[in-house]
Amino acid sequence: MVVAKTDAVSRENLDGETLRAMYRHMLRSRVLDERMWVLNRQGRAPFWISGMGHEAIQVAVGMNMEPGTDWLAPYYRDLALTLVLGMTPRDQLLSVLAKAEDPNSGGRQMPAHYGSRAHNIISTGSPTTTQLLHAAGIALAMRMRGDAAICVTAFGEGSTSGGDFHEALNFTATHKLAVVFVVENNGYAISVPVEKQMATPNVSDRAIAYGIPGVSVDGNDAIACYRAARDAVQRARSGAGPTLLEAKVHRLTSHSSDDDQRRYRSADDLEAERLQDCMPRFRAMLEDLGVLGPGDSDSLRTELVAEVDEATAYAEQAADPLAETALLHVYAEDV
Amino acid sequence: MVVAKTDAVSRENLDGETLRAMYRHMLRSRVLDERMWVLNRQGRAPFWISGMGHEAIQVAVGMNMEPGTDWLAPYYRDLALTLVLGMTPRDQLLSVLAKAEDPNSGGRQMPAHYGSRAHNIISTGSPTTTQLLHAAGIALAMRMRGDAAICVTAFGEGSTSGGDFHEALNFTATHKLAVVFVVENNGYAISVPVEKQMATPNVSDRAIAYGIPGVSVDGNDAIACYRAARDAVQRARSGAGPTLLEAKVHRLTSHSSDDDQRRYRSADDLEAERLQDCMPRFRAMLEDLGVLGPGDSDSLRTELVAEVDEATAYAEQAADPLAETALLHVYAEDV
Amino acid sequence: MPTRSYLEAIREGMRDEMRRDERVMILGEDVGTKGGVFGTTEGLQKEFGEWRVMDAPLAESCIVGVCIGAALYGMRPIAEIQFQDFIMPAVDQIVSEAAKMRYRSNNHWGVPMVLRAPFGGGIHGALYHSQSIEAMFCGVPGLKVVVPSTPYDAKGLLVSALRDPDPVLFFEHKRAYRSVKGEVPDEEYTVPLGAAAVVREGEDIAVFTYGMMVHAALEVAERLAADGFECEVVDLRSLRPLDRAAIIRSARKCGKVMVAQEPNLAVSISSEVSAIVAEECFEHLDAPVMRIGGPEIPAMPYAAALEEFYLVTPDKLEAALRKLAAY
Amino acid sequence: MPTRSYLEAIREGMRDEMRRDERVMILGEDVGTKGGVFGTTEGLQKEFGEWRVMDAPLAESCIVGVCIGAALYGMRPIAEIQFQDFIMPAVDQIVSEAAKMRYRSNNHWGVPMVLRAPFGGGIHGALYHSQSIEAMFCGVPGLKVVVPSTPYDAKGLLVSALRDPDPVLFFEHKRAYRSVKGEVPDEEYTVPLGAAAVVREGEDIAVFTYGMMVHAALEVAERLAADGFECEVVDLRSLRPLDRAAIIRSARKCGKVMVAQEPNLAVSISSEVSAIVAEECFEHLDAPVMRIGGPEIPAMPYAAALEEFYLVTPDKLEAALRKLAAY
Ligand SMILES: Cc1ncc(C[n+]2csc(CCOP(=O)(O)OP(=O)(O)O)c2C)c(N)n1
Ligand SMILES: Cc1ncc(C[n+]2csc(CCOP(=O)(O)OP(=O)(O)O)c2C)c(N)n1
Ligand SMILES: [Mg+2]
Ligand SMILES: [Mg+2]
Repeated sequence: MVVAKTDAVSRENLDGETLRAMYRHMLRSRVLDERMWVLNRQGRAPFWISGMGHEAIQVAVGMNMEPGTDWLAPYYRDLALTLVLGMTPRDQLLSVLAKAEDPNSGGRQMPAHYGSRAHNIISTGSPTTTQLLHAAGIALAMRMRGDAAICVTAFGEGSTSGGDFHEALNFTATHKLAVVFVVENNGYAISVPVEKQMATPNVSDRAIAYGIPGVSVDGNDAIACYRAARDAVQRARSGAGPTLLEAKVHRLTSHSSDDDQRRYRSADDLEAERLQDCMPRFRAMLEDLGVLGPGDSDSLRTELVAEVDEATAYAEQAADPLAETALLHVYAEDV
Repeated sequence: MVVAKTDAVSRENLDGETLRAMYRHMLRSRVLDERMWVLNRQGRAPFWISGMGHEAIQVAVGMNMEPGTDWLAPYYRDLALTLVLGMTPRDQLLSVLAKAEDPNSGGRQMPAHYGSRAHNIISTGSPTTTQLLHAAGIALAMRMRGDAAICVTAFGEGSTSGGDFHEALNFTATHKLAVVFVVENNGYAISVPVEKQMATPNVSDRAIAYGIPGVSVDGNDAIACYRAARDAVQRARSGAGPTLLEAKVHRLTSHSSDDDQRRYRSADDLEAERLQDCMPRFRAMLEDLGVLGPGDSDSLRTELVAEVDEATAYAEQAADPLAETALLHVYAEDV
Repeated sequence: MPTRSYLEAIREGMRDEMRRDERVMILGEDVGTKGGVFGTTEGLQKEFGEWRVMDAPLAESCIVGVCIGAALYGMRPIAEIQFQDFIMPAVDQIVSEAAKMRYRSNNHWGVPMVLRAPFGGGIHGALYHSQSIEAMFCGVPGLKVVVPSTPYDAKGLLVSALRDPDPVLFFEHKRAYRSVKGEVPDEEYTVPLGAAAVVREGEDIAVFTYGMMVHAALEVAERLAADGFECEVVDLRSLRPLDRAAIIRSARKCGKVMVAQEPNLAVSISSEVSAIVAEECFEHLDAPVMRIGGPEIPAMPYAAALEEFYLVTPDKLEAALRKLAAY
Repeated sequence: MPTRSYLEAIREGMRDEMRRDERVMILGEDVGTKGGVFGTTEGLQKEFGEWRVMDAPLAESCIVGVCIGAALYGMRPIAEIQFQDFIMPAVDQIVSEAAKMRYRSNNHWGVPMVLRAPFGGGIHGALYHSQSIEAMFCGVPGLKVVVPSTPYDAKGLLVSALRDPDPVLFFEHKRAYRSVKGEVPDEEYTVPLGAAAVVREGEDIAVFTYGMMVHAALEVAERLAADGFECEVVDLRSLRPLDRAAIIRSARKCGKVMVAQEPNLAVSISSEVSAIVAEECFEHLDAPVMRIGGPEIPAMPYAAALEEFYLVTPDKLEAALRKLAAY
């Protein structure tokens, strides 16, 4: 329904430039993500874990953050979010190929374990949910320093079953800290469906326990995501405290390159979710609105593929870490 | 207001016998608790941590449980609850004096670390909140065995800040397990007031996050406690799942014999709370109702003091554990 | 005897005990439909149902705490932790609760629970899917810790663990799952907890090790045998309690001792074995007690060259043993 | 020099650094109005306010995780854990996060955090208020672990820890708080991390120990001196990293080594010290490397007789040393 969409957009008074930027960010992440899978299937990258299907909420959140001021404690699906904040396809390709130049970890961590000092993206490990408490501590420090900055942290719905989720929401709510908790709810923790993880229909219902707003949004509706993200970020920045923002998304791939979701999910389910993919939906809307002209999207893709090609070529010839460097940086003294 | 009370009572159709039993349990615990403090001040017991002010909810819960069938995962304030379930003043005096015969731990643990195989009271250590997950596991096993039993677990409001609280409520709610979570909210975690622990006015607000009922009750109103406890126990037994039952109580003593709450609380506060003590209030009500005749309460106290005297004498002459027994029972093979 | 992989042996151990004893149950992430991320529990939910093989929420403290409670009520739970690295959130339940329950209750309560978790590196698992953190638990009274290196031991030790009245941490080297095969009898059998195994006899150097390193040690022992040095290879198998008698026997017999392990050396199994030898075999030693293990870095990095650098390869072990032999 | 108790020295260390560096803050249970359950932070909230000295909710993972985040943003947080026993819920944040942050980020991020906690027994604290669980962290690369035994070292090491760019676990023996007094200069000074201290010179037996046991060792050393045996008492002070050079020096010098500690021996500091000596001092040893510590039971029980049984008293230490001297 074009009209409704137009209304939605005008209500947010989003200009064409912003909308095009959102689409570009989403498509850029998708194109890069597709490349990661190709490299994995070709045996050039032993592992990949994807953000496909999660792009809309990530881009919406990222575009409402202030790069250089705001901080991010991400998780492994946040490829698009890291790109919006300024990391590049080259950075992430260096990581997936475990190169010395990889700004995330110098090839020490698995791919998609994001981190970039230059972009206020803290280093993330594999244990889930721990980063929520880091976000709480960052926001506490921002408050103590009097900085008008906020911290975003993202995680899956499965992670909301862990104790650190509770401790982080409780602490930030008690002290009204500037954190936006972004749940990318794709309905599965690897193979475990959400009904086996929790009793409530929405993860956002958990917010009531902390006296903070909980918002659920259709993660395939880029505009709805943008609105919800903007409100949560504004609320945090205004000093009103944290928000639990849930985006209902689809995991368009298996959990990771080590998983095959066809073993625990029906073909129909998977097909149904693919049809709701946020990308073509947003594209169609922008074309309806005339924000994207005929062919714009394809030429944009061509441009982004070229960027990723160039970055892939660069990453492939980049140097591997030297064996002895494994001993470095256990402590600062090693520097 | 006698009438209101009468109504309340008749609404619960509690007969005089039940009411007298409740009062007796509460007074018995209070008398024993007072003795523990005396022993501590006399230097005969190095440590005591009290349940004074928490008796009404504990007795209400205990009287709604089925001894021998239902299970309890208690915490250190649950003196009255252990007595209702069949432990005796002698048992607890043996513990406070660290005697070999102590059924809780043979003098190995601090006093008030309750446990009794004979009464389905699991052994509790000092780390807070861990027992909530044990209760979840017990209820899971009850469900798998098809036993019509329930498990009660009690803890302070401070413990609801810990991750295990969240994980236990989430798990039991997801599988509709027969657990009653009893929060004895006395407003303090040692010296930390509840406002510094959480943002919501009621701990029971946390229940919404798990899609289970949360109930708050005046812990100084024995009848209200009885009603709420009965409903929660019935709900669990019926297979409808867990309830988060919060009783707002007062900690009528310092946190423990190692603490002095006058250092962090005003004399007025302490006095105000003492005036709301559940014991005299319940006594007055029962006397208004004629359930207790003139002098009944005093003669009951005399009787209970005599019991505690006798138990104290027994415990004091009981044998201390032998040094070498410290090596026993690390593993079953040691038996 | 039929041949089984290490993983199959573990699965059969669970399956046989679940058939034999209806108190045995499994709680863990993805253990149900998916059959575990490595396939260890494949088919078990189909056979035993959704309650006895239950998918847990993503909460390790919950998995272990719930299993402790179920054990107190009379079940024989298996808590599966997806990777040993992710035991950390459950350390309080393991160390403060499971390990101390019998002692603190003066023997009135016990926790017959088995905690299973895959450990070890060399599979491009990087910092958090390659660790060997067993040392953290081997100093904790009240716990038992076992690490099988063969399919036969894997099944036999798992069955013993499931019948043990106390908590047993059962660690499975993930690199062994499909690469290590061996004979496993169809008939019921057990391997006792607490007993090391001399897997190769020798008189020159006693090599104490466990897990995948046992296979490296056997390979290297043959290389040295070619030059007339006979290594006695001892698979510790049980890391708590350690088999003191077996350690002392082989150390005294050989007079030279090498303790080899995958993780870093500081405050580890290798430290304790070395300390036992230093205290009990002083008059029999012909050389310093030597140790070899991973470097003192947090864990195995991802890049192939870095991972390789971390691992004690047969060549590195051989070099260390030749140095000791030459002492 | 003014005399201070161990507790006062720690409080002054925090206070002086908080005055010097506004990035220093304290987060812990009851650290505010109450000033901590032992009084260690008494008066600090009054001086520095409710944000820099913040009462935490009853959630140890929160305390440590929040301090890690604050450290990443540029603060110098002190995470106070009320008793070392209650670190367990925070082990994931300590071992998986704080310890690995610098390494996993290839030196882009670090966690300058100090975790303070009282440990040790002999105060009727029973199973969960008496433990010494430091060994659990001494094998973890990325962490530093220190245990002062005197007021001078307590303040000097704490100041060093607060200025260190990496996570330091600072463990305080609770029995020392008021019982141990000593001179502490008013002027600013530091004691370096990673360095042991020879607190008594001797040629006959090297005694390696830490915490309250240092005082027992010094007392016993005088008893033996009366009979002509001179013990060299080494206060390890830094448990990670261990001061290998100092250990090797004293061990080689004396030829006889006793490692004494309060907790049980298996896979502990004593194991690592013994292993270092066994590997590095073989040709200098005149006797087996001996160890003495607590029994292999979960922790110190409550009843006086049981607690006494657990503790390594000066008499027990003396007996062990005389046995070693006679070897
Ligand atoms: C503490 C911990 N336990 C287990 C794992 C293994 N693991 C990795 S991702 C994952 C599922 C996460 O599900 P969710 O939080 O919903 O995120 P999603 O992958 O669906 O985006 C699990 C169990 C882990 N990384 N950390
Ligand atoms: C994991 C853990 N951390 C800290 C403590 C120390 N401690 C004992 S009781 C207590 C406060 C508990 O408050 P609350 O849960 O409200 O129970 P209350 O004592 O008020 O009844 C604390 C911090 C502990 N026992 N366990
Ligand atoms: Mg998910
Ligand atoms: Mg309280």
